[in-house]
Amino acid sequence: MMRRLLLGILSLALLAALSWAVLSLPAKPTGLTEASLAKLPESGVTNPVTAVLLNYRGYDTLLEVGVLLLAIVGVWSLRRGEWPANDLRDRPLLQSLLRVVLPLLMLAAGYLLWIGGFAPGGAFQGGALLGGALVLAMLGGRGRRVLNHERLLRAGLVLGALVFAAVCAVTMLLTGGLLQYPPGSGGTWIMAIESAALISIGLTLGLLYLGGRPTDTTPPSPPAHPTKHA
Amino acid sequence: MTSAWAIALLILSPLAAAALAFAFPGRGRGLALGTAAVVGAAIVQLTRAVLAGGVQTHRVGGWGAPLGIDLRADGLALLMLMVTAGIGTAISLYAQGYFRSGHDDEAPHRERYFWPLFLFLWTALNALFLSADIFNLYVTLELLGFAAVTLVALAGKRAALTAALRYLFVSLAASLFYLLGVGLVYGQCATVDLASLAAKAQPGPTLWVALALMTGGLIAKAALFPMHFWLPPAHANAPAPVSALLSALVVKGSFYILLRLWFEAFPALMTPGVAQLFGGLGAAAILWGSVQALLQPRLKLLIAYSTVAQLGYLFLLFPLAAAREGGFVAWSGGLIFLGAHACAKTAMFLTAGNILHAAGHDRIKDLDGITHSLPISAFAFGLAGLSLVGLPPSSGFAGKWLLLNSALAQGQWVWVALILIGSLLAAAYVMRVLSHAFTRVAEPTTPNPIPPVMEWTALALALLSVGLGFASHWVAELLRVGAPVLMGGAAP
Amino acid sequence: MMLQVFDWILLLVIVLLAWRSLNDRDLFRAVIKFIALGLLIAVAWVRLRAPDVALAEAAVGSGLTGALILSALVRMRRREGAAARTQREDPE
Amino acid sequence: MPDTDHRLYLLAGAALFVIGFYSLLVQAHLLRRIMALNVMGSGVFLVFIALAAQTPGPIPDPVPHAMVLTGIVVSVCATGLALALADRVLAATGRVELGDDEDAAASSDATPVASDARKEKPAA
Repeated sequence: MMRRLLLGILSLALLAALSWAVLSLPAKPTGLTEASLAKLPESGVTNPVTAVLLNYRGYDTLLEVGVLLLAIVGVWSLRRGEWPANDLRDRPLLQSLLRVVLPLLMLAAGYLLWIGGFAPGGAFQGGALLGGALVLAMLGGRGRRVLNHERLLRAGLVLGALVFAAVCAVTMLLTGGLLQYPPGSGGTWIMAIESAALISIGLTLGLLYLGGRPTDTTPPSPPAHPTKHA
Repeated sequence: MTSAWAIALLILSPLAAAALAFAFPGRGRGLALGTAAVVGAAIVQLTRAVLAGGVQTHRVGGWGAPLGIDLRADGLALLMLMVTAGIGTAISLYAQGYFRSGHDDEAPHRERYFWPLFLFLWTALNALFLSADIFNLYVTLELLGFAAVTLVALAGKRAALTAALRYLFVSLAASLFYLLGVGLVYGQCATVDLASLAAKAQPGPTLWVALALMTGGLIAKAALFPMHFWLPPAHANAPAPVSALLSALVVKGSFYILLRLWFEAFPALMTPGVAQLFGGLGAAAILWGSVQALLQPRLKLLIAYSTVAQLGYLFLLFPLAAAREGGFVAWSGGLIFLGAHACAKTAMFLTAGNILHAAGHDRIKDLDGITHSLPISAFAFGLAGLSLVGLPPSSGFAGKWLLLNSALAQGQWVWVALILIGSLLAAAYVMRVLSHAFTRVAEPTTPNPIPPVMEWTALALALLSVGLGFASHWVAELLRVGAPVLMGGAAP
Repeated sequence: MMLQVFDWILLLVIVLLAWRSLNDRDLFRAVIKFIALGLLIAVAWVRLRAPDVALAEAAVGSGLTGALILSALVRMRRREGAAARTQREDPE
Repeated sequence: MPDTDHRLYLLAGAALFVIGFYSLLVQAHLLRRIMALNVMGSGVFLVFIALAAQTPGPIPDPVPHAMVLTGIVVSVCATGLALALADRVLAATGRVELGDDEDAAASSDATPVASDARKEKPAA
């Protein structure tokens, strides 16, 4: 109880300091809006956020794709994955729904990737949809073939990081600068990185849900018969 | 190879190797050794460029700060890269022997995941040391933290898992403190570039709070007293090569960012009070860590507490190097000590791993006669201890000597006394181990055989820790390139 | 004016929900509130003219993180149940 | 954008950060702690985005937006990693909390799991 009180006081002090700090910020911070917009025509995309993510500060994103890969390597090193407990395999209606929804989600992921160049969207949002589709597929007991193909999964997971690193190396060769795209071709390079990243992000997010490496991920035999008689 | 290529390769090669080591399990060791070669060559090239032409800056994407991200190699960054490369190479050699000589069924699994995680750690460290952008540093910190935590958990035992999870919580919360600070700095100064911040930063409520948040987070990650509580269990229960990486390099990543923040980006906020506060925490760390080290029953815990203590010395750099008079002496002394400690600590943890595998335990009181069965390891431990205590001609001595000189020149007697007391305490806990190790026993037990490479790498690092002492002049010259203006160093 | 009132209410609910989602006694309800919190924060992103972030928050921040935590909760309950059963068999 | 008071959002961000931090310190359950870290993160992101909305110009500053996108992805990775680790801890100790006492004295070798199976009293 004493501890809680102490920590409560500490937290209130922290809150006071933070409030003081944010209220002392300039009312109109300069930011980098102007600079971002000024260079937008050279960036190869028209969505400023995508321009920051994959051009101005593309190097952050390289490391971020590394973080995603590292997370899945870490999770795989920790435990074996488990198939979702409440799977929907014995629900025919949901199954047929999934047959429609899954392709639609994948299509939507591709769409988000494509419009990311000039409107809200991009590889991360698209990858999240792809990951969601993968989660639904797992819940429906689908995608077993893919999930048991460990080599394929590993290849898909590292694709984003490797393509990104390769683009870094190629730009070094072409312009002598890391991620410095040759003039006028930014859009193409960005699309190449994003397409590879989309697959890796989608797989990573979906496989995080599995919570471990997919060895022995054959789903437990459908629980229907024993439980019905019990 | 241009210096731009060198910078690019320092980041891209370990990253690509990490991805490949995951995609092709079983190729890990080859990839790590290949990375060591590429990174080594890049560092040689970059050092030449820095010594000849001063600080090397690479503008990623060609934009330049503040819109883009700058990568920068100065003397300090190069020293850190070198230490990392040396230890990374040693671990690349040591790890396979370590994972294959253990007697548990999970060892192949551990080895398979060790390599990509280790290479990610190396990527994160190289990226961290080269970054000149405080948001980019946040990303490298996360990369570093994830890799470090997972490597600790790789040991698989209950104590290691609990320690890893606690470490993860501390690390994540600390990262968020740091990130909030970055947000406030950006709101105030409209840039996250270290170099441009120095010109724009004026003391005010926002920056004080921002810097306090970032410093708090980094202190927790660097395990400075009193935020050291997570370190001993994590470092003592990790696999030996991982313990070495964590104690030698990972905690120093956060310390490095603290140096960059206070000495380069916000020298305007570096008041004497702040400097003395850091020094005070460092002093408490030295005393508390050393006493704890004396009390530990297990060798790995002793070494881990010794890390808590030795990190304290690094923070003495704040009160001593912030002075214009003799500041650079303390700066170079502290950083040479950092290198000395990194090599010595690696040697010690590797030795402890050898003892664990050979004797099956690391209880200090049962180490009698270990010299008989592991002569090379015992010798390595002794040499590393020499450098840790700071006896000549080791690099530990060179570092402490410079720190002492600076403190004497500035008349800061408290720190003089503290450095000496800390050395005596270090001598005491090193002797505690050695006195057992060198005790002769009538019937030495036959230990499990361990691969020779495990002993020789430990010895190599111990020798490096001593031998670096002879290169301390050269290191100081290197450190002069791009040294902070605060201490009258040459501005780039 | 209307929008200012909306902001006040939105932020008040966000802060309260954040508190409840971390301190609700019932862990399941806490998780549900946590997911709802993510959705409301996505609304805040829209108010702050950050549609890119709103999309990511709804999909990742609330959706996927929520799903991860929910499935972890189910898994933990199962494990705890198993652990509790073995403990009851212990004489201690 | 005159009809949004950004200071309100900044303060709400600070509040979320502190609520998350306080809960991280006082809550013992691992899931709650993981959620607390996420709430802290949301607070930080709120500060970033509110700052971006304040800058002059036709659109909000895209740089903090991109930073927050990075942050969100890092957060979900952290959550996934933390959950996997928490599950291992639960499997090894039978507890969904981190004990305060066990590490200092813990010997790394062969402590039987059963000796640590005592559980803390459930809170009412």
